[in-house]
Amino acid sequence: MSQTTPEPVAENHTSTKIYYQIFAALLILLALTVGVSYVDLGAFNEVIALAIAAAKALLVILFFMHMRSSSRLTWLFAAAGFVWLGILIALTMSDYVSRGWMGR
Amino acid sequence: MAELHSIMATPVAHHFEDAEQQHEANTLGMWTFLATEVLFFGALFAAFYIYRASYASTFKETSRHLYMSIGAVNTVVLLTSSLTVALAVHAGEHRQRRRMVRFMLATLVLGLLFLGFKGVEYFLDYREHLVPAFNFAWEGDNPGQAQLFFIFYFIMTLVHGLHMIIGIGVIIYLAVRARRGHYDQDPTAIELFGLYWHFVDIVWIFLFPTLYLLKQ
Amino acid sequence: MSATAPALKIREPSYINVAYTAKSWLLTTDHKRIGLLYMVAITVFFFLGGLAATVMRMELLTPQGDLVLPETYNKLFTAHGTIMVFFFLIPSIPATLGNFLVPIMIGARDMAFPRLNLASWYIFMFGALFAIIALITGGVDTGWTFYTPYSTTYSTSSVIPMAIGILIAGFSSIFTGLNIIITVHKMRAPGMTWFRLPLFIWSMYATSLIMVLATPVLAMTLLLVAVERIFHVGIFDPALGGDPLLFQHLFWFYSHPAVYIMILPGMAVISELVTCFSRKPIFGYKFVAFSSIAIAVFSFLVWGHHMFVSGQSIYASLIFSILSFAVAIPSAIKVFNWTATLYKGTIAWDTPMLYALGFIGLFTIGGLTGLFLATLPVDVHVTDTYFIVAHFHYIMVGGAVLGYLGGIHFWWPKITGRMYPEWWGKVSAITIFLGFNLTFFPQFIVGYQGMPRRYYAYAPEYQVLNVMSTAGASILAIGYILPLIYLIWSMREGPIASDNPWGATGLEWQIESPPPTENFAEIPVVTAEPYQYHSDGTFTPQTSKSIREVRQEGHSG
Amino acid sequence: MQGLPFLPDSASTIAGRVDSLFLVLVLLALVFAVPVAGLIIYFAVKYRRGTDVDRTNAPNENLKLETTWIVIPLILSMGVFGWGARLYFDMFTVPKDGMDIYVLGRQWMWEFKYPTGQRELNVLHVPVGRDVRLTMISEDVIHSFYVPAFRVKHDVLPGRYTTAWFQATKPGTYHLFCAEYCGTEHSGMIGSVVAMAPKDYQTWLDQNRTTSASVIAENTSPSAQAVAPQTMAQAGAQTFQHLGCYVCHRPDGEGAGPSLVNVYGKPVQLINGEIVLADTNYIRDSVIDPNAQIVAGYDPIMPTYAEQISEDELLKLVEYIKSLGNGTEAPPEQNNPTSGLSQGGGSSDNQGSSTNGGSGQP
Ligand code: HEA
Ligand code: HEA
Ligand code: HEC
Ligand code: CUA
Ligand SMILES: [Cu+2]
Repeated sequence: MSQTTPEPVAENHTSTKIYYQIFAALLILLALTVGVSYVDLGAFNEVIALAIAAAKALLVILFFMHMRSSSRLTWLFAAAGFVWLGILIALTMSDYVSRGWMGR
Repeated sequence: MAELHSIMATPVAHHFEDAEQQHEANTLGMWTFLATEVLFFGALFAAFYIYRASYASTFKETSRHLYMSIGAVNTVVLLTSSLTVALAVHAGEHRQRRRMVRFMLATLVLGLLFLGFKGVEYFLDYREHLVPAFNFAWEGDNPGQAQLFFIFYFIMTLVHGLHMIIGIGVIIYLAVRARRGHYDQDPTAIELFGLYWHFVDIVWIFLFPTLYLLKQ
Repeated sequence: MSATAPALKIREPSYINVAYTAKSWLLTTDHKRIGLLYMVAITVFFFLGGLAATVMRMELLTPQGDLVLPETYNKLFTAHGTIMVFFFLIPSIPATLGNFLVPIMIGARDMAFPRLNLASWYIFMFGALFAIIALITGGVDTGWTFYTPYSTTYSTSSVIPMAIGILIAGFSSIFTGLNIIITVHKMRAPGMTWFRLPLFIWSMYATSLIMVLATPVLAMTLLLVAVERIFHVGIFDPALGGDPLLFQHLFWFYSHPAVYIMILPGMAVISELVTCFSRKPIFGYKFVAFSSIAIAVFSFLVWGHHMFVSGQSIYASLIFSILSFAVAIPSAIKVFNWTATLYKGTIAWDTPMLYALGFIGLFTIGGLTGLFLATLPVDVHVTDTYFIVAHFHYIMVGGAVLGYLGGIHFWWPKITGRMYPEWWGKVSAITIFLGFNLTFFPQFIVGYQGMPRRYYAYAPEYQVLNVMSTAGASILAIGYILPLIYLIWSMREGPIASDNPWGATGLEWQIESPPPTENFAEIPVVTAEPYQYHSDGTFTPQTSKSIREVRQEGHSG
Repeated sequence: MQGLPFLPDSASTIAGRVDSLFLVLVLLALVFAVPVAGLIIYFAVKYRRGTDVDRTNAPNENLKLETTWIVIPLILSMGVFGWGARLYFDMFTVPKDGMDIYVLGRQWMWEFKYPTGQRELNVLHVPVGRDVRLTMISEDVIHSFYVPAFRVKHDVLPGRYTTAWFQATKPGTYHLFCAEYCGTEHSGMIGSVVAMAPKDYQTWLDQNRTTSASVIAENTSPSAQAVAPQTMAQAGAQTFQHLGCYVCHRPDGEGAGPSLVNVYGKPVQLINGEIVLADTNYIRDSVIDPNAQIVAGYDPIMPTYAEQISEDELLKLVEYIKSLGNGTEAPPEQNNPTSGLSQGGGSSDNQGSSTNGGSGQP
């Protein structure tokens, strides 16, 4: 994000290594999530699948999208979208889960 | 995206003080746009999960009718394209024009590959009478709920696919200009495209388990 | 308006007379010109919406439905609501005054993304085109809320073009918001720290947050409505497993925050007016500033208060109710601080100030009746009655529209280089205030008595109050037509305005009227807090050196 | 409170309570609005330009003041919230021992069905002094049942029962409005509620004792016409027969499905371990979407009836299954085939009555 000044070209190999490592991690997580989907864990299937997806997204954001080296402000902006989505889901769900509570 | 144009002009636009201000404004602008996109897709996810909570059994059944293998392969394709975009951005930052263009072309190919697989999958879905409003037929229980699943499946993947198509259009444009050396001085445009493309990838990272995997 | 601009008192070409061709307007990336493009568009829409309201009020003069057919009436209030909300009020202040003022107030030459800014206007007009197509092809009869399954399955009117039009216009609003956010973050002049920002900027920033984070949800929701309607598949239709309440959740997730998109910019204007015309710094700057942000954030937590009798779980209703009370607090902070600002001021009764004082009073009434609605049992009785209609007109017309008009008058000399006729300004401000109250106060009463909204015929006992309301509306109409006439007149004939006719402190007043295209020859150095009005009648502008001095230094140095 | 001219008729047990809360809110609004408006005018006049008043030491901030005007409104509004929440609970807690009336909304008319078999359009007769429970459903779009004099309003949804209740306190005829916009004749979807002294109500009931075969035949299939049933439960029993429910649901529980005797209002153990209450919506869902919730110990073999059953028949089934609650057949009612359909209401053109906009109508 803040690399406006060009860096020396020589650093090339070391600095792209991380991308390949992250890529490998993403593939492993993918294999893991597909594997887990064959096992019946009840409600945990959902939790695990979404947790793995979140982990993958986090890796992409942190490393591919350079969030790791970004300003606090960028963090805030990136987080805002997800926090607000959380509000949407949580408050809507609050209606659905509690509808049956009072014997309609 | 409309702003890419002004970014491409290497000299600092008249209203900016210096290149750094311009660069920061551009990246922050892209992040803001992505926050919007999160909620754009988010509305779909929210609606989907609410129906999924109510019709869990039907949705699990319907999920089994999707081609998980194609979905998984496509995930690999998209993750790889994310890697190539990241490498293209990296090359751009290091002022390596040829390398950058090569990785952009790789991304382009991978993007097209994704759409190709998706097309095949849609065709298979069509053959199995899973396309609501066109030929939907459901043997099992609760055809209404099953159809609901497929409506969401198609809307979500189509909106995602539309983002892919836009991305592919942009990368073709960028690649042509990059070859001519337009971004040798200031690769911000490539960087912004990278952010966009990674985001589209992230959407798929969530779509894949949401649609294909929650079948137990 | 370009071709007619006479030789104003211009030291160098102003943004208006740098070029006169239509092309120079339609392809401009100058934020000031784009602001004016918006102003023309939304003025047309305001009068269109007003025209619909006029016919509605005439129909409601008598209890029987005798003037128009019921389906026509339904199309009228839908046209009125959608036009007023999506094509007038939401773009009103942000896209006109916001566009014009945000860069200048923070000492920038333009928005961060000028082309995107122009694109926003075209997107807006493109969406408006769809809306007009919807109106021409028979209109829409769903109400501005598009409740399912009526809108998706049962209505036979042009729902799809209208939904698409609003969806498209929504993206215009997203891009405007994005532009403002980035501009405020990245384009501030040296010395323009966050706490030196005029409160106008704080409010516009909060507004933009809502635009960016809420509008996409509306876009997706309307897309789903269109899909359901086009393909006859169930998404919200219970016959096919859908849930109509889910639509309401998604719709109000946008539309409640959207009401703050409408009022926050009004508050933005009022903070400027109250300080300038009391010649005093704002009372409690930080509280007013942060209350804008608080409103923006809280606004996302209360949407369910539109669904208290919808079949929503009562526990969810409790949560939404208590949060609705909470969101009132930041608004209360603003009202009290404005009032305290008047204390020991030197108050000038100029037209903009009349609007500002009217705003505070009417917004307070509208807001306090909002609390009635947030109170669960009272809402059960009055929801979907004229009490609601009165509540939101008090805020949207008495608040937002008055704020907009006040702002237009205040910055008119800056925008056009001409003064409006002060006497007519006062007359119309007072006319609007009186006509407004006569129109909408009776609706509180008739609402509590139980008259449902969206009724084209009603029970006879409600007639007296409805006649009052219609009478008020005709006064109101005169009040709106007057400024239209004299403002247009003043563009050619009005007295020439000085650079700073009000003696205000903001950066926009330290440059020429109308400003040159680049706003500032040199980026100004901000040296003072906003609103440094002193009790001896003097004031300290936000930049210590006039721009001309800066420019001269630049030349000699 | 009756004396205040701008308040509408107040004719239910909660109406007065809503009014008190409303008036307190009016008071509260005045407490804030009057000082704000008063101070604005006072300051604007006193400190207007040109007056010679003391303007020295004008404050620009005052933390104490800010805290005060944050905390006081917060406390007051929380008080109002609490009061409102209590009353809201009372308004939404359906009394256990009320009398049931079923409400069907459709574009653009109201149909009321009494368990005893009477059926009316756009007019609802109720006794004074008894809790009346409404179980409401729409055949098409969302409507809203609104009686201003009772301060009662609740949306009537398609696809799901909603409930409302009231207890009338004063005999009279009151407005009934549809408050949720529902299309062209939304403002014609009106009628009246006639609250009667219990004795008059009984007389009315007897006079309108159901029910001519012709009326029933509108909504039931031909086979039901043979014997004209009287009560809703009996009509429901017939539907139960001819849809074949009895094959699996036998009172002794020997069929493929559980016995429906004593099911209503009791908790049901589901196969996934959940325990749900067998309320009206549960029964409705069991017929429309049987596999959503499977009773523990049974196979998911029950077919869906979504395509074959109307909302009207469903209500009768619900009433029938309710009537099995005490373990016996519904008490036989006397057959009295006078006209059961009393037309009425303010709307002149109810074209809606001949067409059925219903979604599940065969
Ligand atoms: C600009 C638009 C705008 C604004 C700013 C508001 C502001 C508020 N609104 Fe309003 N509202 C609408 C526009 C707006 N509303 C519209 C259009 C509808 C109808 C939509 C439709 O159905 O078509 C609606 C409907 C609506 C409902 C749903 C009614 C129903 O349909 O049943 C509710 C319920 O809670 C509500 C509440 C509030 C509250 C609590 C505020 C608060 O933000 C108000 C805060 C302000 C104050 C409180 C005044 C100042 C404070 C003081 C002077 C101090 C005293 C304060 C205290 C004691 C706390 N509004
Ligand atoms: C910004 C928002 C806004 C504004 C400014 C207004 C302005 C007005 N509104 Fe509107 N109103 C809404 C937003 C707004 N409204 C919304 C959202 C609804 C809900 C819709 C729904 O239910 O779906 C609504 C509903 C609504 C109703 C309820 C309809 C019903 O439920 O049946 C009524 C009834 O009186 C009404 C009246 C008015 C009046 C008299 C004005 C006046 O202030 C208007 C005065 C203006 C004029 C009178 C214009 C003067 C011009 C002319 C007379 C024509 C001359 C023409 C040319 C020169 C071209 N409005
Ligand atoms: C083919 C057999 C069959 C038919 C026909 C049938 N049911 Fe069922 N029903 C079942 C079974 C098995 C269950 C328990 C499993 C379940 O919940 O789906 C059940 C459950 C129910 C329940 C929930 C009972 C409880 O104990 O919670 C209700 C209510 C019900 N049925 C009503 C009906 C009605 C009304 C009809 C006719 C319109 C009908 N059923 C027709 C087999 C049947
Ligand atoms: Cu039914 Cu309005
Ligand atoms: Cu709201």
